[in-house]
Amino acid sequence: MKFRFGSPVLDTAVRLLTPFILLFAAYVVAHGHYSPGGGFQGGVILAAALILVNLVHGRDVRWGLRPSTSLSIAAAGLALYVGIGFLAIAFGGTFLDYGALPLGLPPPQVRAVGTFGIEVGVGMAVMGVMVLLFDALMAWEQSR
Amino acid sequence: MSAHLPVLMVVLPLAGAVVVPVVGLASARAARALALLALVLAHLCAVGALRVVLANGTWRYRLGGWAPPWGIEYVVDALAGGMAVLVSFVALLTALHARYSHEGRNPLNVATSHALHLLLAAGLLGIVVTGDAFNLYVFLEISALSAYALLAGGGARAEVAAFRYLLIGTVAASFYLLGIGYLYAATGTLNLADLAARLPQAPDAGVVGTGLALIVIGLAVKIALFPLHGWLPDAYAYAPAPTSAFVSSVMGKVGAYVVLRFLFFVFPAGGQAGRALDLLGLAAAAAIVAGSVMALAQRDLRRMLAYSSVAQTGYIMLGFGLGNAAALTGALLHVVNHAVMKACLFLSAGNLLARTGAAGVDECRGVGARLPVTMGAFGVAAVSMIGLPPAGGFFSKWYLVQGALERGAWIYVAAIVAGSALTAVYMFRVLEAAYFRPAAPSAASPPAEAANGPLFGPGEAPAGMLVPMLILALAALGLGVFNQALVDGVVAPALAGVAS
Amino acid sequence: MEHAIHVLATLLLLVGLHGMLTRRHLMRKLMAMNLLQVAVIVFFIALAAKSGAQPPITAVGDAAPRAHDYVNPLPHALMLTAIVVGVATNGVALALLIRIHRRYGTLDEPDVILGMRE
Amino acid sequence: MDPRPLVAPLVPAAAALLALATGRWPNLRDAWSPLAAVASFGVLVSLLPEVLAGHEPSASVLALAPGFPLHLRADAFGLLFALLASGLWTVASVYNVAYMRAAREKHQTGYYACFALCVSAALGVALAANLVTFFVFYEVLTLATYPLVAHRRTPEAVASGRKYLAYTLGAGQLLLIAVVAAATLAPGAEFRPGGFLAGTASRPVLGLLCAMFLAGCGVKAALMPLHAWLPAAMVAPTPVSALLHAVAVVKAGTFGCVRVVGWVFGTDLMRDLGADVALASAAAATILLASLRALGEQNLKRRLAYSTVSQLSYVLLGAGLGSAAALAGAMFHMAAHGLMKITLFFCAGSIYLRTHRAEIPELAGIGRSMPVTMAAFTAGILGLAGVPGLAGFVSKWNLGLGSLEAGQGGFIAVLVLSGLLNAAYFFPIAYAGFFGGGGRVRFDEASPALWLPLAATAGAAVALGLVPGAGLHLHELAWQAARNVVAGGRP
Repeated sequence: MKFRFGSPVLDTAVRLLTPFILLFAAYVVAHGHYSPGGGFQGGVILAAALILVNLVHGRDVRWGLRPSTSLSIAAAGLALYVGIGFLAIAFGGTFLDYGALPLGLPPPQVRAVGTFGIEVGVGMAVMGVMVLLFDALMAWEQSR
Repeated sequence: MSAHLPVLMVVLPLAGAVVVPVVGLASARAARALALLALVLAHLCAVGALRVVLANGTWRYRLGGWAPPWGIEYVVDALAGGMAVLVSFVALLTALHARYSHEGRNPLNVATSHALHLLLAAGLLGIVVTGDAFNLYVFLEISALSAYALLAGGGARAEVAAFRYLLIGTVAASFYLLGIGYLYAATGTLNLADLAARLPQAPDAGVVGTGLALIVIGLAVKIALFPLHGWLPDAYAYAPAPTSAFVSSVMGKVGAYVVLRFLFFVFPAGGQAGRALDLLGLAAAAAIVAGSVMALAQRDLRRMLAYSSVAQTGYIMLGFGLGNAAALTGALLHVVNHAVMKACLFLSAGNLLARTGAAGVDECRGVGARLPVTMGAFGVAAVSMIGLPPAGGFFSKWYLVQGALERGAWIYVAAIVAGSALTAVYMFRVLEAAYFRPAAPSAASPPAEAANGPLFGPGEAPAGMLVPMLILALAALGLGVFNQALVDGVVAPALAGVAS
Repeated sequence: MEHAIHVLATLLLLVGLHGMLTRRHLMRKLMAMNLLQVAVIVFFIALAAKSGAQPPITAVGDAAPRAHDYVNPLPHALMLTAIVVGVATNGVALALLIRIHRRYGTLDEPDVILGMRE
Repeated sequence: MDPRPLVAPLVPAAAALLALATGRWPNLRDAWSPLAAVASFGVLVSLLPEVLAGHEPSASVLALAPGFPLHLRADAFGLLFALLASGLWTVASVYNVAYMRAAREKHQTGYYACFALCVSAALGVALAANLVTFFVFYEVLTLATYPLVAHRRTPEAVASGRKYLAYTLGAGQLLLIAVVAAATLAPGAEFRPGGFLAGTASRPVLGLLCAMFLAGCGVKAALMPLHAWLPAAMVAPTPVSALLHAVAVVKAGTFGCVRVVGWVFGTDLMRDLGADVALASAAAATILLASLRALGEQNLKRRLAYSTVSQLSYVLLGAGLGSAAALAGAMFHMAAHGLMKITLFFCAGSIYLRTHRAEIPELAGIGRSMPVTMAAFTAGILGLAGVPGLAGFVSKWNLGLGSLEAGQGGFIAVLVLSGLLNAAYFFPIAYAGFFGGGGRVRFDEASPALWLPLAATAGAAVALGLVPGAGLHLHELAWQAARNVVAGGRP
């Protein structure tokens, strides 16, 4: 087996840790509407996983995340957020009034689902922006 | 959709700010078109909301359907509606001009800077319409952050200036936040209307007073009220023209709007708010004179305009400090007037720099014949700034003088008049150089960096740079001739129930 | 002891202000600014505190939760937002510092000012 | 609501815009001003019968401030000044084109536009029915004149422009405070014969206001010691000097003073405040001092400038005296001085164009080469000295009567002394012009477009002296306004 990440120790550590970090990030994002957690924190953890890979592995491969991709993910996250807001308007509520979404569930659960969508959007946006920040700082390092 | 205008005017530019950079990856032209579209829509929303509000009274919009004071509500009254129209109008016009500032040395690409422009507009509109003190902080920071980034786009010195502005602006915002914390501790609410209802019963006057002081200091820094103006001249002077036009014209005004909101709508009249207003009035009188004198001392045209902003902010705060109906009318009228004329002045100064490389007052010699339209607009706005009829600036000064006379505050009258006279000196210095002094001999050629600019050329600037400036110049005149329509239509309803 | 947290917040605020005023290095100024922001955050969190209360997570099945059993969650939520704002501010500030450093080769304020004059 | 008072100032303003728009075609551009001048003059003349019959056609549009519409009204005094300004502009617009083309001046487009704008503002000042309208036009006049003063773009011209602005804008700020204060004390601030401020505030406040008003208007009226800008402004082309002295600017200042005295404060309140004697004394001092200064000037235009300073104080003197005859004399003197002074400036301009001589000693013998011009010049100076049969005499006679009426007979001595001084500084020019200079001088008159206007104004000055009520009934207008003011004080 070829060590993709330079040294065996780092490689193993990263390979072991990354899935759990990602899982934990998903957990935090998913629990935002219900208990401590949410899109901001989850997004940062998500970004931390990507940045960890990047740190260990170096500059050459960014795990498929070019700056334009992270930008698009961030934009898509915010678009999800705004989109849900507008959906609520479209179904007769006020902006971000997720209770108005026609999901055929009792209102508290509709709210929960709506909030979840918001959290996912926020999570994507935060992740994208964090990775962008990291890339920008790395680009500076490279230019020195 | 018309039932959602208050939120749409904030969300549309915000959504635009997200989409524009992504679209910009594909096509800068499409990104720009999208940004303009978002601003046009935001402006239409603001106008629509204002019309509804003037017909039906205050409009409260529950964000997410949560009832206040728990949820965030957007409140559009005549004051907020008028401010929103002003902000979106200037945002649109400066964005129209913004195409050209990217053909030079600006490190931001077209899409990014348009996105920031939208974000700034969204932040400012959010400040205006939000009815929640903490939400206001968030919008304050959104607008400030995009302003830092935009202002840094003006090259070497702009970056250092923007960084300093960032440090000071963040401290100011922290002070504001701290003040909000005190108010929250005293009343247990963050909703502005709810605060207004609960503050008179707040148990601890000390806590409320400290909160008030912190908020006022924070905002005074944000609007660059003398002597807290130190960050402003560099930040405005070196930025790209549309940015300094946008930021200098409406950002300080929105800060002034927040001051008005807190001191006249949230805090009970008299008492601590009254004392704060007295202090603001004194600082404002000092700002008028000191700002004008410092503007007089400048050799650089845009620095001169920046210092003039310090003085003009003084006029607005002086009106607040006086606090009677006439003075407040004058202050609000001046908010509109100054926004329009300062945007016009910065745009024409930008055209001048791009076209001829003239940055200093002395370098303006003979440009009147070379750039007749640009300098004509500059002249109109300058006349308005001095406060000569029939331009708009005259009428705001009229109301301010009236307010000061009604209070018997002769020192304030003297400050207003002295500021006007000093403004005349530094503005006519430019006009005199532009129109009545011969063009400098070719030996004194423009600085190399400007001469290399893509827009450097012999004649008048391209039409796209002229149109926004001309609209603003005409608005500066129209605001004077038709000032009473504005006063009766918007300013008076905005101040209904406030003027003591 | 009850006011210890407020003393801490005040100290942080003063240290931050002092640092911003006296440090010559722009990076240090930025760090001082962060301290100041932290002071505000500490202040707000202190507002939320209640002795004897539990975290504001209602147990499943608690049909009628009473507010005074729980810590006030609102300041926490506010500060979460404030932290995000702070991160964004830092992002912009660092980006500016990078550009300044690229242009002048230093972040020492007097040197930067000297560089600006040239 | 009668649109004519509104149309009168709008026509020249439109001409200004048209001149700017058609700057590329000089013939078209230069045609607008005479056309507009005739049009606005016609409109004003059509108002004359109604005003003489005691009506006051007025037009009110556009609120400027709460309770302050843009209100224009043709009352007797306003119409007098408006007729003077637009009438002289018709003549001046012809002379203007001839002069500017002959002198090959640059930047003519802006020049004509500003000139027309000045007249527009002057008409607005004349017809303004309330203080706010008055002030707006007064400041527009200030602004529109500045480019004319600095027109030559020489360092000297620019410096004069600066001086002009410093004086007039400073005065404008004073006036602003006074106007706002008056408008606050008396809502509406409509000009009323006999004034509207009496009893609205304590005496010290009213006294201060009065001082601010008179200082504010006195700068444009070149009341000493506020006159320094006027001689400096002589660097401008001669038609501009004519405009400054005879048509618009200085006249607007004196007009403002009389308006303030008669229609804002009222003669009774002036007397009560003690401002009447103060104003009259300041005016008398200005008359004599300026005449003495004029004696010392060797440049023709500068001497004319000091003569203006002196002559305009006749008007202020009449306003200070405050009796019916004095006021009538003061108002009539505005017209009389306008006619005579514009003649003199046209003459000075023609002479300069033809011979490039501007210093008085160089003018010996000029009367034989340019007889028409010099004859008109002589008529003008005789009129200014107050020789009977010319317009200046009528006003001086009335002023003299008025000072007796007001019980201030001492001021007659000032009038007499000033007449002598006038003779002393003007007559030698005419004498040397016709009889001085050795040898034969070739006949070398200026072109008809230059001498016809000045002959016309000189003729009008003579006609006005022989039959004061002829033609435009200026004498009646002055008396009607004066009687109104005096009667307005005692209903």
